[in-house]
Amino acid sequence: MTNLAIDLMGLTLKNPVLGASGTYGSGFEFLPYYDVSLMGGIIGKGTTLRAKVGNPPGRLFETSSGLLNCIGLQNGGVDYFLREILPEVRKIDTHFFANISGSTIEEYGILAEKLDVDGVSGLEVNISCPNVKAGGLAFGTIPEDALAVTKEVKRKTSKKVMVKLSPNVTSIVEIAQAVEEGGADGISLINTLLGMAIDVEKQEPVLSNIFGGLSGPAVKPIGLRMVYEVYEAVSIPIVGLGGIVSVQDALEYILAGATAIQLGTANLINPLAGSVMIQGLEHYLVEHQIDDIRTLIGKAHHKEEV
Amino acid sequence: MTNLAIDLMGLTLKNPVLGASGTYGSGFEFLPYYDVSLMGGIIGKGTTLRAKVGNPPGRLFETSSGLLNCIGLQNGGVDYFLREILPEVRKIDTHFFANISGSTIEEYGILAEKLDVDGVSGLEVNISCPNVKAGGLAFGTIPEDALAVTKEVKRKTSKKVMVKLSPNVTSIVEIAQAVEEGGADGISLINTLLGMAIDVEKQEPVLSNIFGGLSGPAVKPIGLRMVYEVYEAVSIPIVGLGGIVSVQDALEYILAGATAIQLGTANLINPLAGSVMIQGLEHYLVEHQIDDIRTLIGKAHHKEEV
Amino acid sequence: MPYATNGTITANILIHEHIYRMEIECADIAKEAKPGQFIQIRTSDHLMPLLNRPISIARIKDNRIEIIYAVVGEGTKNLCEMKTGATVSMVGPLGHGFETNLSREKVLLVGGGMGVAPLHALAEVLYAQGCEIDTILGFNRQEDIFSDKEFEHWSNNVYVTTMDGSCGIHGHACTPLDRHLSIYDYRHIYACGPQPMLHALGKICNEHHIDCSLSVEEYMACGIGVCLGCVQPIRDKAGSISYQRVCVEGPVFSSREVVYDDELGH
Amino acid sequence: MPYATNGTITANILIHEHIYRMEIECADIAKEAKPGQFIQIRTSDHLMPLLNRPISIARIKDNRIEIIYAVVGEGTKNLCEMKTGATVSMVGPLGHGFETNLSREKVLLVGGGMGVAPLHALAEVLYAQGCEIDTILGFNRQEDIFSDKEFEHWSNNVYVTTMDGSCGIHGHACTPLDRHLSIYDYRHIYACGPQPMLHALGKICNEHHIDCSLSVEEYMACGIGVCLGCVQPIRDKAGSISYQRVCVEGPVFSSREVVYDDELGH
Ligand SMILES: Cc1cc2nc3c(=O)[nH]c(=O)nc-3n(C[C@H](O)[C@H](O)[C@H](O)COP(=O)(O)OP(=O)(O)OC[C@H]3O[C@@H](n4cnc5c(N)ncnc54)[C@H](O)[C@@H]3O)c2cc1C
Ligand SMILES: Cc1cc2nc3c(=O)[nH]c(=O)nc-3n(C[C@H](O)[C@H](O)[C@H](O)COP(=O)(O)OP(=O)(O)OC[C@H]3O[C@@H](n4cnc5c(N)ncnc54)[C@H](O)[C@@H]3O)c2cc1C
Ligand SMILES: Cc1cc2nc3c(=O)[nH]c(=O)nc-3n(C[C@H](O)[C@H](O)[C@H](O)COP(=O)(O)O)c2cc1C
Ligand SMILES: Cc1cc2nc3c(=O)[nH]c(=O)nc-3n(C[C@H](O)[C@H](O)[C@H](O)COP(=O)(O)O)c2cc1C
Ligand code: FES
Ligand code: FES
Repeated sequence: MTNLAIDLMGLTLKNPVLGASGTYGSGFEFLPYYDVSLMGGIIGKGTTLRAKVGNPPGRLFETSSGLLNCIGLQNGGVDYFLREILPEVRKIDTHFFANISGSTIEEYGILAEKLDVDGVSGLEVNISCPNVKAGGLAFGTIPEDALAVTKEVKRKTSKKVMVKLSPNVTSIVEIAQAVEEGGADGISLINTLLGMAIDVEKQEPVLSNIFGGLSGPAVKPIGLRMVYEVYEAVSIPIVGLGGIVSVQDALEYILAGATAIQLGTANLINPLAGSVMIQGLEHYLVEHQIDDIRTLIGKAHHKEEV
Repeated sequence: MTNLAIDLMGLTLKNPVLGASGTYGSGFEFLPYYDVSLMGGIIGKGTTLRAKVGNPPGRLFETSSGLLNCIGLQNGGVDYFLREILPEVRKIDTHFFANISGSTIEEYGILAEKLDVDGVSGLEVNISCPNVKAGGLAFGTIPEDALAVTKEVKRKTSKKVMVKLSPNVTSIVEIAQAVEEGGADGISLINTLLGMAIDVEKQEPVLSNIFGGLSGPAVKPIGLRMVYEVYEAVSIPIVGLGGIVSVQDALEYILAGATAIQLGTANLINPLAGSVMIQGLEHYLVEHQIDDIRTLIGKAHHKEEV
Repeated sequence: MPYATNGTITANILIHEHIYRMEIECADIAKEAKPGQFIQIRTSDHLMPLLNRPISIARIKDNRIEIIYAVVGEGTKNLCEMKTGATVSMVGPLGHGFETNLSREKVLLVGGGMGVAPLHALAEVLYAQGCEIDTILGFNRQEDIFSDKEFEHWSNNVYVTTMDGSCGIHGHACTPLDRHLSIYDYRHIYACGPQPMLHALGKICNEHHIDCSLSVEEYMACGIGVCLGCVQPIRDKAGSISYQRVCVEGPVFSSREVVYDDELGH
Repeated sequence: MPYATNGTITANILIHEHIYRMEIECADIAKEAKPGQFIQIRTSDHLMPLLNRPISIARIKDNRIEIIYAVVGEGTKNLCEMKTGATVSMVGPLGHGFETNLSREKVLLVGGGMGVAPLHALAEVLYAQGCEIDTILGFNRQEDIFSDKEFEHWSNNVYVTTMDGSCGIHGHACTPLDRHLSIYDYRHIYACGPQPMLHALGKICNEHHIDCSLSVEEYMACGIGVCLGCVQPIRDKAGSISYQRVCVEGPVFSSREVVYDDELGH
């Protein structure tokens, strides 16, 4: 028997596979394709205090092994979420983490407070969304701000709090340490890298917002490096993501130090990605006679220490 | 008749296509494949004050649309370059830019002074190589250091100086402005993004240096975004690179604001890349009845201003 | 209900210059598909292209679906190289198709370029329901015309337009419309094609108070409603505008829901 | 002189489990190629895989070269799907091959696994020069053995070893060596195969003062000497060690140049 279950911030997850924010809807969108309660967890789409209309069309563009998006956090606001979506989410038997974005520290606090309800296992605090000009990017790039947001959220909720870091920084370690100091229970990384594409015939940017977030296999080496660096610098658990598509990708992240992983763009390529990943991990462990996936966490660091 | 010639920092280049440092040898390595003097220019491989042995094997790894490398600036040192390589370089009738890396500000100055010789059109100051633990990365991530290095190099040479920026920073604009303030004649970007890969079977990092620089098509959206940002923030010319393989890629960079472009990884995929690119650009201009490639520089910004 | 499933290619034939017709055996999708819906088709075993490609279901027959696609880039190039007998991975049927609860009414179908594709299935269904169908097919040039013969089977009249006047009526698919609307009384107009054509048509129909369904396109990633990437501004009954997903709320919208380019102050 | 050029595939045949022999018509490369050199072959029209793949030139005949390759990953999988008549893009011949300025001497060839490939061309040349050739071919299992019959043509003796003892001598390719070296007096030993085998062999040859050429492998990007990615530590005549490029200074090095794993203090 092989164990896929993990402990994340004191919560027991069936397996280390979560659906990433903005790519997994609220989970139930995948019900036509597989039993979503098989997932280790679901991260809800980015939720803000008030409804956001999002950016105009021209929100997506495919690049070499990557995807640019500038959705602009389109969502109905937290009250709409609580009223319309959460009841549906509750029907799915797995951990749900609400992903929150504020434009001020206070907003993060209010969001945390409002979401301190049944059916929400924890919060993923997005201090990194590169699409919203004010707020988002700034918090994730300044250690003091990252710390302050974390503290405020922790103060206002009884739930587990993981903070999602932006890779668009000089030192990811500095931000990770600030967030740990602020009391975060966990860290997830990476969010998207800021990128763009130009339409050569029209001679103008492809995306309506000019810039967008780059995700997908192209960014995997960067996400993996950041997880590896952060693992050596903090003691709270890390949830790794960025370009994970194959079982091998997921294992790389776990070996680099991730306790769990999230699938983002992978869900957009194949709605079965979550279930395929869980089966694939199980299969790998059996094949390689590994009893417990937890024994792999951070193992790529060991050689060095010898 | 179509004009491909450009003016870069007061130098006239036959066309905007340069070979990028570390991927183009000293230029003459490509002579079996095509007439290298057709190129707009050549950037020499990274040169340091003293010879460097470089990192142990395990220096390369292919990722999705990307290449990780940790060469570690293997080179014979500047005196060896001047004695053994420069005479060969002089035989090629195009602009040669020496790419220099120092571990102290003084070293940059000494390198600049030693290279203030005939056959060198200018310097590309690498403040961004992520492979050498000391020096390299640091200078390119701290605006004050970037400014100081630029100033010192400018003080010690009569040649044109372009400074090559690292993308591993929170604000590329801040660094670009510092470098401009330091007196740089031009800016080139981007160098590689710090990444890694893990060998799942061996459970250890693939690269001998654990981390390496990511290049190739995967990083193009990021390089392009940075050129676009920097174009709006400085008035010195920009040489764009990062993932350029096709004519369309090159045009995207030029429309984003690059006066010239460099081919890096493209040369490793196809030794003819330089000559194919020049022909392709010419062909594109003729097809689209564009008289002068310089009219395209920065054109993707115009729409916005309207 | 949509499926993420595999199908077997039973035909993949060049029908016109760079246009192909692919027939896929896939009972799951075929049994649920409605005219105007689409599939997200995987064009390679590798991750390049990364995303699936949205293609309309052109026809539905028993346990097969048919798609008609133009080779325009890497994804569709891969599609056209696939061999009969090969397995292809898909998600579908997706989106809200055309409303077809009409019988014995007079309707007009308007297709522009590749927008002609989904009208096949629609014509088939409406014809079976006894509708009286007129069809306008708009193309750029004579060389681009396809499927005009097929539509003759379902239609009373098929009008072909070309932008360069090399065949049929000179102009775009809406050119014959003014005359038509003054003569015929259509119960419903259905259209698929480039956005400028759809917008021109939609505005005419709104002015004339004719029910009109427009099948729009937008760049897609997931196709299943989770990424919010494929939105278009859509007006609800109360008149307020929000971004709605072409892949779920669309691709077919009423001409009254569509927000026209000139309303956005471009 | 190397060329960046195209060739036409004239054969691409499964010769053994996942091992293929591809014959490519390419006069430029064929006329310059020497045993032990390699080509950088493009395995796809797309950018995936991004890099060319280094493959040894297994045989040279008139205006054709032959490669023998194992399907191990995406690149070699693409190669095996290429059809006769197709065009393939390559750079070559690259690197320094084996020194073959010997005639009528007694030599030993040692090949391990896919390292057997470049020994074909070498055997052919040495045989033509009147050398007396012994060959050891080492494989993991009986099922992996290939080309043993071909080497019988050029060799006095062909010895096969298997790691699992399922065929021939039980052990690796160096296992029969001790006995051989006490019986025969080889003028030169040539080898290609996995690094542990080459290192074991090189050290034995150095001890016995036998000239020995080892063809080594390293992960490559450019193959033409510009990226400095494919280095191995190499000792020069003065005994000082530096990183040299397998693609230019190699892939064949003398056993006296090679720096052995245990010297690096692993
Ligand atoms: C609902 C819907 C139904 C469609 N039905 C048909 C059809 O029946 N027949 C047909 O020929 N075409 C149809 N299309 C268009 C088709 O999806 C594109 O032609 C195809 O995606 C191009 O892919 P490519 O890789 O060949 O070209 P690329 O080189 O990737 O792109 C060429 C063009 O296609 C567009 N495109 C690329 N990727 C996507 C994407 N993921 N989503 C939407 N557009 C994209 C780009 O904007 C670009 O202009 C439909 C599109 C939508 C949204
Ligand atoms: C000089 C030289 C000569 C060779 N000759 C032959 C030969 O005659 N026949 C043969 O079957 N194989 C030969 N190889 C090995 C061959 O290059 C690899 O098997 C091939 O690159 C694998 O590519 P892939 O995409 O199928 O597998 P991947 O999945 O990419 O990789 C599988 C393995 O191949 C290695 N590899 C991948 N890319 C490269 C690269 N660019 N350079 C070197 N190694 C790489 C990796 O380390 C990995 O272990 C030779 C290698 C070198 C350096
Ligand atoms: C279409 C799209 C929408 C996204 N929306 C959000 C969001 O609302 N909140 C957030 O924290 N991350 C968001 N992300 C980032 C992903 O959760 C993830 O961090 C990123 O895509 C990298 O992972 P991947 O390469 O597996 O996709 C979004 C990504 C995509 C592609
Ligand atoms: C193998 C290799 C070696 C490199 N060496 C150097 C170097 O010595 N100095 C430098 O400034 N950049 C170096 N670079 C970075 C490239 O010049 C270039 O900035 C980077 O690869 C991005 O461009 P590309 O995507 O076109 O390759 C190197 C890149 C590669 C792949
Ligand atoms: S394509 Fe993802 S929501 Fe429509
Ligand atoms: S592979 Fe680039 S130097 Fe050898």
